[in-house]
Amino acid sequence: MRNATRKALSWGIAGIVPLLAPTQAFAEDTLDSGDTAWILTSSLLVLMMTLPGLALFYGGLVRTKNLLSVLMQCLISAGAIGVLWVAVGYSLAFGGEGNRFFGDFSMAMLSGITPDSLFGTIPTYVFVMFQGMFAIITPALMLGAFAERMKFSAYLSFIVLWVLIVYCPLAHMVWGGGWIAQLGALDFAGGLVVHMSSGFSALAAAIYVGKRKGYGKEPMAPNSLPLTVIGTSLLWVGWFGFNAGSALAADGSAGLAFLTTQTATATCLLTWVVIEWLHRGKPTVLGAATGAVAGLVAITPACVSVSPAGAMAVGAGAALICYAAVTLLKPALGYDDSLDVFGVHGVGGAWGALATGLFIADFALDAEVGRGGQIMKQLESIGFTAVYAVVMSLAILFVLKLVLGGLRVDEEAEHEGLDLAEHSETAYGPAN
Amino acid sequence: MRNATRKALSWGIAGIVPLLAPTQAFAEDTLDSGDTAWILTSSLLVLMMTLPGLALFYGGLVRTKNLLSVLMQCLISAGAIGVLWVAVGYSLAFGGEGNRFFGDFSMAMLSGITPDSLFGTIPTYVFVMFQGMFAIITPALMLGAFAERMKFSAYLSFIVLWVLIVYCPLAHMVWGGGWIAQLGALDFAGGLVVHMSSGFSALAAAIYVGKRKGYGKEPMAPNSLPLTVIGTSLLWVGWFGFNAGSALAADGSAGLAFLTTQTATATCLLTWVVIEWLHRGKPTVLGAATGAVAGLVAITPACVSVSPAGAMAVGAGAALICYAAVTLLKPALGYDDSLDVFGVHGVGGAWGALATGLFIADFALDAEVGRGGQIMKQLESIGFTAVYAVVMSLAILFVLKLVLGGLRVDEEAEHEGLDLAEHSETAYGPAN
Amino acid sequence: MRNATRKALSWGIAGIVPLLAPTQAFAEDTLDSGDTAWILTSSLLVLMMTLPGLALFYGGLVRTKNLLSVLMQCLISAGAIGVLWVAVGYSLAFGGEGNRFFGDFSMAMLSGITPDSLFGTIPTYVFVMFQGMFAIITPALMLGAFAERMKFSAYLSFIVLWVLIVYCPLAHMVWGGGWIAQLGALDFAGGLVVHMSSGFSALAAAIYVGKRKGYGKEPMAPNSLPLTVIGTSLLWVGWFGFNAGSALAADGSAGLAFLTTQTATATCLLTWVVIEWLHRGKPTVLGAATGAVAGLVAITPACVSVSPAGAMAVGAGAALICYAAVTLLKPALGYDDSLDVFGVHGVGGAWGALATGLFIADFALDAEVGRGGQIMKQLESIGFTAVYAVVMSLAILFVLKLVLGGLRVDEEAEHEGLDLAEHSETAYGPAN
Amino acid sequence: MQLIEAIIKPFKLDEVRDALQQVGVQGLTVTEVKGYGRQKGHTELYRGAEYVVDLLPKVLVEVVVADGDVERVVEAIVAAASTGKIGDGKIFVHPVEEVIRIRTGERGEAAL
Amino acid sequence: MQLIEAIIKPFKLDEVRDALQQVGVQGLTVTEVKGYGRQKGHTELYRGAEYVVDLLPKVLVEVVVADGDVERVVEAIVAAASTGKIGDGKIFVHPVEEVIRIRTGERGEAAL
Amino acid sequence: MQLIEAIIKPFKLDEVRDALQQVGVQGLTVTEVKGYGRQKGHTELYRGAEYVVDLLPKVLVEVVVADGDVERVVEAIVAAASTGKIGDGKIFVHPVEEVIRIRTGERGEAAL
Ligand SMILES: Nc1ncnc2c1ncn2[C@@H]1O[C@H](COP(=O)(O)OP(=O)(O)O)[C@@H](O)[C@H]1O
Ligand SMILES: Nc1ncnc2c1ncn2[C@@H]1O[C@H](COP(=O)(O)OP(=O)(O)O)[C@@H](O)[C@H]1O
Ligand SMILES: Nc1ncnc2c1ncn2[C@@H]1O[C@H](COP(=O)(O)OP(=O)(O)O)[C@@H](O)[C@H]1O
Repeated sequence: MRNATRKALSWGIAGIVPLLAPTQAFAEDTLDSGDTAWILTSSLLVLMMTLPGLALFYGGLVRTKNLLSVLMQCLISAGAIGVLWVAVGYSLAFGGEGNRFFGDFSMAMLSGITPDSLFGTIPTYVFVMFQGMFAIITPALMLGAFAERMKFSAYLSFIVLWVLIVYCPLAHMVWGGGWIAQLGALDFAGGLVVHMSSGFSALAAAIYVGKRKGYGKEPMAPNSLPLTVIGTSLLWVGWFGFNAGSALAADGSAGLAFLTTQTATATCLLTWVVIEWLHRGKPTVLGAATGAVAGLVAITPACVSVSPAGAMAVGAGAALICYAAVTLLKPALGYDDSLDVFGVHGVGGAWGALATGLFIADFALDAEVGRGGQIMKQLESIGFTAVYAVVMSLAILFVLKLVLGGLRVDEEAEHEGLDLAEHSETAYGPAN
Repeated sequence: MRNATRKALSWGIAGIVPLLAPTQAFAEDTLDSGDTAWILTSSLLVLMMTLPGLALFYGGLVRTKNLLSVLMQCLISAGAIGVLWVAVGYSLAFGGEGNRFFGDFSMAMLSGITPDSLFGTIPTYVFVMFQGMFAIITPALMLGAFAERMKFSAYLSFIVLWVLIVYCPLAHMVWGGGWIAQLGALDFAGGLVVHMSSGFSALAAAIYVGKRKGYGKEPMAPNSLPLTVIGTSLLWVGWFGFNAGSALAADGSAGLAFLTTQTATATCLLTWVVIEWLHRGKPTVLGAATGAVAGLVAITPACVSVSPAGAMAVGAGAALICYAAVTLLKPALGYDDSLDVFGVHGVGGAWGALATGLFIADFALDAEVGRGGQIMKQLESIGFTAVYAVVMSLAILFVLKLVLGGLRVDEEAEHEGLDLAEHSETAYGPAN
Repeated sequence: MRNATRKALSWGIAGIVPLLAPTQAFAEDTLDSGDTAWILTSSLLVLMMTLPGLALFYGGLVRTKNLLSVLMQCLISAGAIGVLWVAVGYSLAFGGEGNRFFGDFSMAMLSGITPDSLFGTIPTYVFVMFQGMFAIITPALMLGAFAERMKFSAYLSFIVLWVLIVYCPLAHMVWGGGWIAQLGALDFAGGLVVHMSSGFSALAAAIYVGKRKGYGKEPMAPNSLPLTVIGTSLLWVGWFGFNAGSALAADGSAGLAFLTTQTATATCLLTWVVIEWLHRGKPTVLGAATGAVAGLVAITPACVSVSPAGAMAVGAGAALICYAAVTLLKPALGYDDSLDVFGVHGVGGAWGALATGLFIADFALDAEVGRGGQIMKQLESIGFTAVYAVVMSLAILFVLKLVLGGLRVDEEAEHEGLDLAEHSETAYGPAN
Repeated sequence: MQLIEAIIKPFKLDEVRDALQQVGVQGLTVTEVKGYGRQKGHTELYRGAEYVVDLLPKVLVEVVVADGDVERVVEAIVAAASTGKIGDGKIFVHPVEEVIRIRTGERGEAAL
Repeated sequence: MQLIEAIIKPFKLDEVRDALQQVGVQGLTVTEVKGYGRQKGHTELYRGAEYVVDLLPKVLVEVVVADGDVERVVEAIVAAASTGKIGDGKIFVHPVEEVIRIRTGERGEAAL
Repeated sequence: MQLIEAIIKPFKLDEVRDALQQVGVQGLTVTEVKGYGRQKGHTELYRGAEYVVDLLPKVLVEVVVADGDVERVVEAIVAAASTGKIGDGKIFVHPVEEVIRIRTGERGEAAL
């Protein structure tokens, strides 16, 4: 873990630290081709999580008539946020050295960065891309909550504003040296910034947009579990880039993150299947897939802070808590979070952020802070993220509803399906 | 090939060698970020071989009503064996320095390994994960043999016991410094440990479990060759991690393994297609896919021991031999190995292990042993693996049949399909 | 960008340079494990672009009855060209130091290359494989033009001859130190060698082979846009290996290539969707997918020569020009390029090669040549490639038509579909 | 006995089935079909090429009932399947000569 | 001539076809349908949500035969398709006024 | 009124529909079916195992027309669907007792 300490510092993990200005390489920094190789790889893995990972995971779960609309919403996130990130997003998240809440426009269009610029031991361009792939998947995670009913124009406007107003500031607070970094709350790879932010925003959006017509009456079974399993698999594979890549190096820290990610995910999958088997009599494929994703979400903030045994605890806990959220809480409260974004990402992300404190290993614990202290910091960051995400998302949606004259397609289009109504296409052609 | 020699030694390739204790780094070892980057990548590639690779390869070949059951069996291997490996599997395979047949529990829960531990030039955690992904795919390979009829509970129990009793000991004997390593038989990336072990066990299981109802009478055409082609492709792509990753370094040895893997696979695919074209009048997609996998299997043990021309010989031979096994031997003997696990992995793995001796290149040959001597060592290890796998698998299945009251679902469930009967799900929802 | 200059030189980028003999390592060259890790990874990514990327991208667009034939044509390219490349292709492209038009047979069967040979900082075997994956995908790109009607035997013969006569010579001219390299035209990752060559050849072949029966009368809607989206996604993910891997190092140059690739692609996707929305009233999934691929094609030659803003210009331009080619030019001229290989790869590749000159960044511009001079060089190489590809492809097809007694299946087979007629298989089994 | 064939909009299937259950129908058979009629189809768009699709998804419900029940069943279907918009579908009534229950060999109304 | 419609369990299709061939039937048409009846459906489970599926997969076999053959054909179907369990299905017999072979224009029994 | 059922080759559907439109038919219903008859099936090959497929894809077109139109419609279908090769299909004509338009409740020929 040679590099891990410095990495940890630059990611704002160990309390108030001298902040790293992303455009200026440390005097002693030189490019490490191994670290660079791994982060190049990690970056494309995180893109693969969205395309085709998330697209298929969600795409398989909606009804056939809305399948393409889900794929399209993932594609457009890669397109629109891909451009936005280079234009201003990166600067808003990682610029503005010393700002507590958001960055600035000093690096708009990546101004000042050249192919020779380094961020730690990797080219800054590579860091920009790695982070950019996070910015692409995070808003796309939300689409599962209001799937099968939101207008494409509303979705596109929503994610653009959401990245500017919710995502970039949160990334700045946690990873760009803002107040959560200074506080010393731990969020290695995005339990707060990615999963809680999207999960809580998604819940707000699902409720604000309203239920699907026929929800609770008509059956809305998945159109293709094989697609969902492919998606789950590629999310899992890609997540090693997400978590172990967040070490920004190919070192012991990355190795630890890889191991805890795999272990928590396997444990959560297994636990979910067992719970379901006991509770409902049958172990299901969708249960296994959901368990895998819940495990991946939960370990994300904790992946360099826990031991192998700790990873098992994080995973098993995620299975219990997310299973309860999805199968008990949602029906009890009656909201229509179509694909359980809140139950998996919101709840799983919050659990992971808390578990980072609960199960923190000795090697990761700041002795001065102590486990109890760390837990308090985690809780503070969790509470803030939940409130910030919900309030800002509702504000954006409120404005958009006024401007666009409504967020959802009309009833006939919902019947017909978004694929035809919004995109003039159908997923499958005639049989011959 | 700077590192290759030392690697070769530590993998027990060149006869009786001073064995490497996995928990202790060599005095001179330091972390190499490039090697680490490659093995991190290789590890996730090997996971991708199972999920979604193998899941789709097999999933496409069964009937629609059993498609999910195949996906589920792959998912649960990642879950259950994923946990088991960290808990005790790694220790059973790579612990117990000096033991001839199996490891010990000294590294249960990875005790004694820290993020700073090195295995050669990579973090030990990364080695643990790379090996763990092998332990996940190997039992899953077997499911093709008894697909469409085995109970989920029986499958799950079987693979857990099989990994403990068959896989970990074999891995110890070959890669953990056991007697096959000491003998000097070559098995670089798992012709014996992975493919022969699973292929021969699968044959035993297929016969012990019995044929599918209607086998040989009803048509049992693949439900989706496109899924099978996606699976084949991802197996191929991932196999570079499997084989070239087994160099445990990003060096000339990895380059050689990559090249021989690609060359043998291409040759085997092409040869299979040509044989089929000549023999049956049509070149088929399933033939091409099967040829690719047979080539990948056969080159696995040989991938750093042969020249490019040798790789072509390995691949062409695999096509001939596996084609005969699948299209002539199976119908002649009449067993129901649903998806030809024996014909491809058992036969292909044995051929590859033999071919490692037959076509060994000068640069890999131990002059004192000689080609003839190497072939004898290969034959000894092949014979042992076949017998060990079959005997142990039958023993496990015998016990499980008693304990679980049968290994297969009842006739009605087989009619209805395992998806509904065992998992209460169907692969595809209604068309609209 | 430490290594970039030398790399640029060895790839013939900066005018007439002392050429690198691939079999001889530079005196000062030593293996870099990080660079090697990245090119190993890149090589498998480029294979993934063909299998399953391109196979699914194209496979989803044909009618169900021809789906397998597309998958088969991709599989056989990996098989046949995979063997051919090792046998003679590499030598024809990268042998023959000093030859202006083609290599020689001096490295047939990779003679003279050992696991210790280096090419720059990576094993020569790895370079051979990286380039071999390019040779596999390039001919497969063409199949979209004459899909749904060409005989399998004709296709297989065509691509083998085409690789020998068109691809290897072009690769030699551009990357092997031939006259285009000496001229100083820029083609970093294959705008000319890969995309223009295949795109223009494809146009010639589509016209020469003739239209599909019923073209323009019967609807020929895609059989599965989800497959096409998976294919698009994996092409995108894999293209980072294609472009950033072409740096042959994990350095700033690779980082730049990664960033421009992502940025151009995102911009092109977004622009295409917007154009379609304005022009036809609906943003479509197939539009987004096509836009992504067009962006990837266009940035390929330019990816280390432009700034982030330049990448946006390349991407936006590609959207405009390829959209026009596909939706206006094709119907106007009436040729049946089934899946728009010309409109996307031919036109997009030519645009990218030109744009490399138009938008070249200061850091990449040879001051002595100047932007205007560079543009002239680009135009010269574009013109040559277009003419060479078309003439040679027609010559090959003319001969094959004589030898094989026709290039397309008979009318009944076209009705029945190529899957059954040519491969005796159907994509999907019965529903239960 | 008579066979009632109802071609309805797919999303009305659940309501129709409920309505039929309420008037005592105990069995029915459903087929996915495509219908062409006065109802306007839609246009699909693939890389600029427009395909007009005027064969629209419909569901065919078949019920065999005793002669005396026909009117009641038809009315139940009309009530449940009607939206008042073009394309609601048709009901065709055919004569049936014989009905056999495969399991028991019963014939006639007893077999329904 | 009469049209015999048999709704059977999907896995019985091969046996029914063989039986029909044996009684001299030379042509038939098969449709995948879903049936609702006395047979109990199954429950599917998706993230804890239960969907009761009571439209079960069935296969509809249609054969047009000469009047004199009806009884023999019906009996053959009953024998082949019966398992004795609920859900074996029904046979409906309808009148047919005319049959035309498209290829030749032949009419009546000659067209079968 | 009568129900005309035409079982045709799938690729003839467009032509048949055009022909029907030309003789004034304003509505029809289409089902994907599989047919067994004199037409030879094909063989599929999976890892050396041969499957003979003799249930071939066909399309079933159903049109209800007024009694007086039957002959004209049948002729139009025969003309459009015929290729002269075995397997062109059959047309069956059935009596229909009643037709109801769901949207309006209209009955009889007015409902067509
Ligand atoms: N003459 C006909 N024969 C068979 N089916 C018909 C006929 N006319 C209409 N249909 C079926 O009824 C459906 C609805 O008919 P349409 O003319 O669109 O609207 P409406 O039912 O409101 O008159 C069609 O899609 C078709 O399936
Ligand atoms: N009145 C009916 N009209 C049309 N189809 C029917 C009718 N009753 C039953 N069926 C069909 O027959 C199938 C079997 O009927 P069911 O009541 O389940 O068992 P059984 O045939 O043993 O009486 C049903 O699934 C349905 O497809
Ligand atoms: N007796 C029958 N009852 C129902 N359908 C039939 C019958 N005979 C033929 N068919 C249908 O007609 C189709 C064509 O019949 P076939 O004997 O192959 O050729 P042809 O129509 O030229 O005589 C069959 O595939 C089947 O769908």
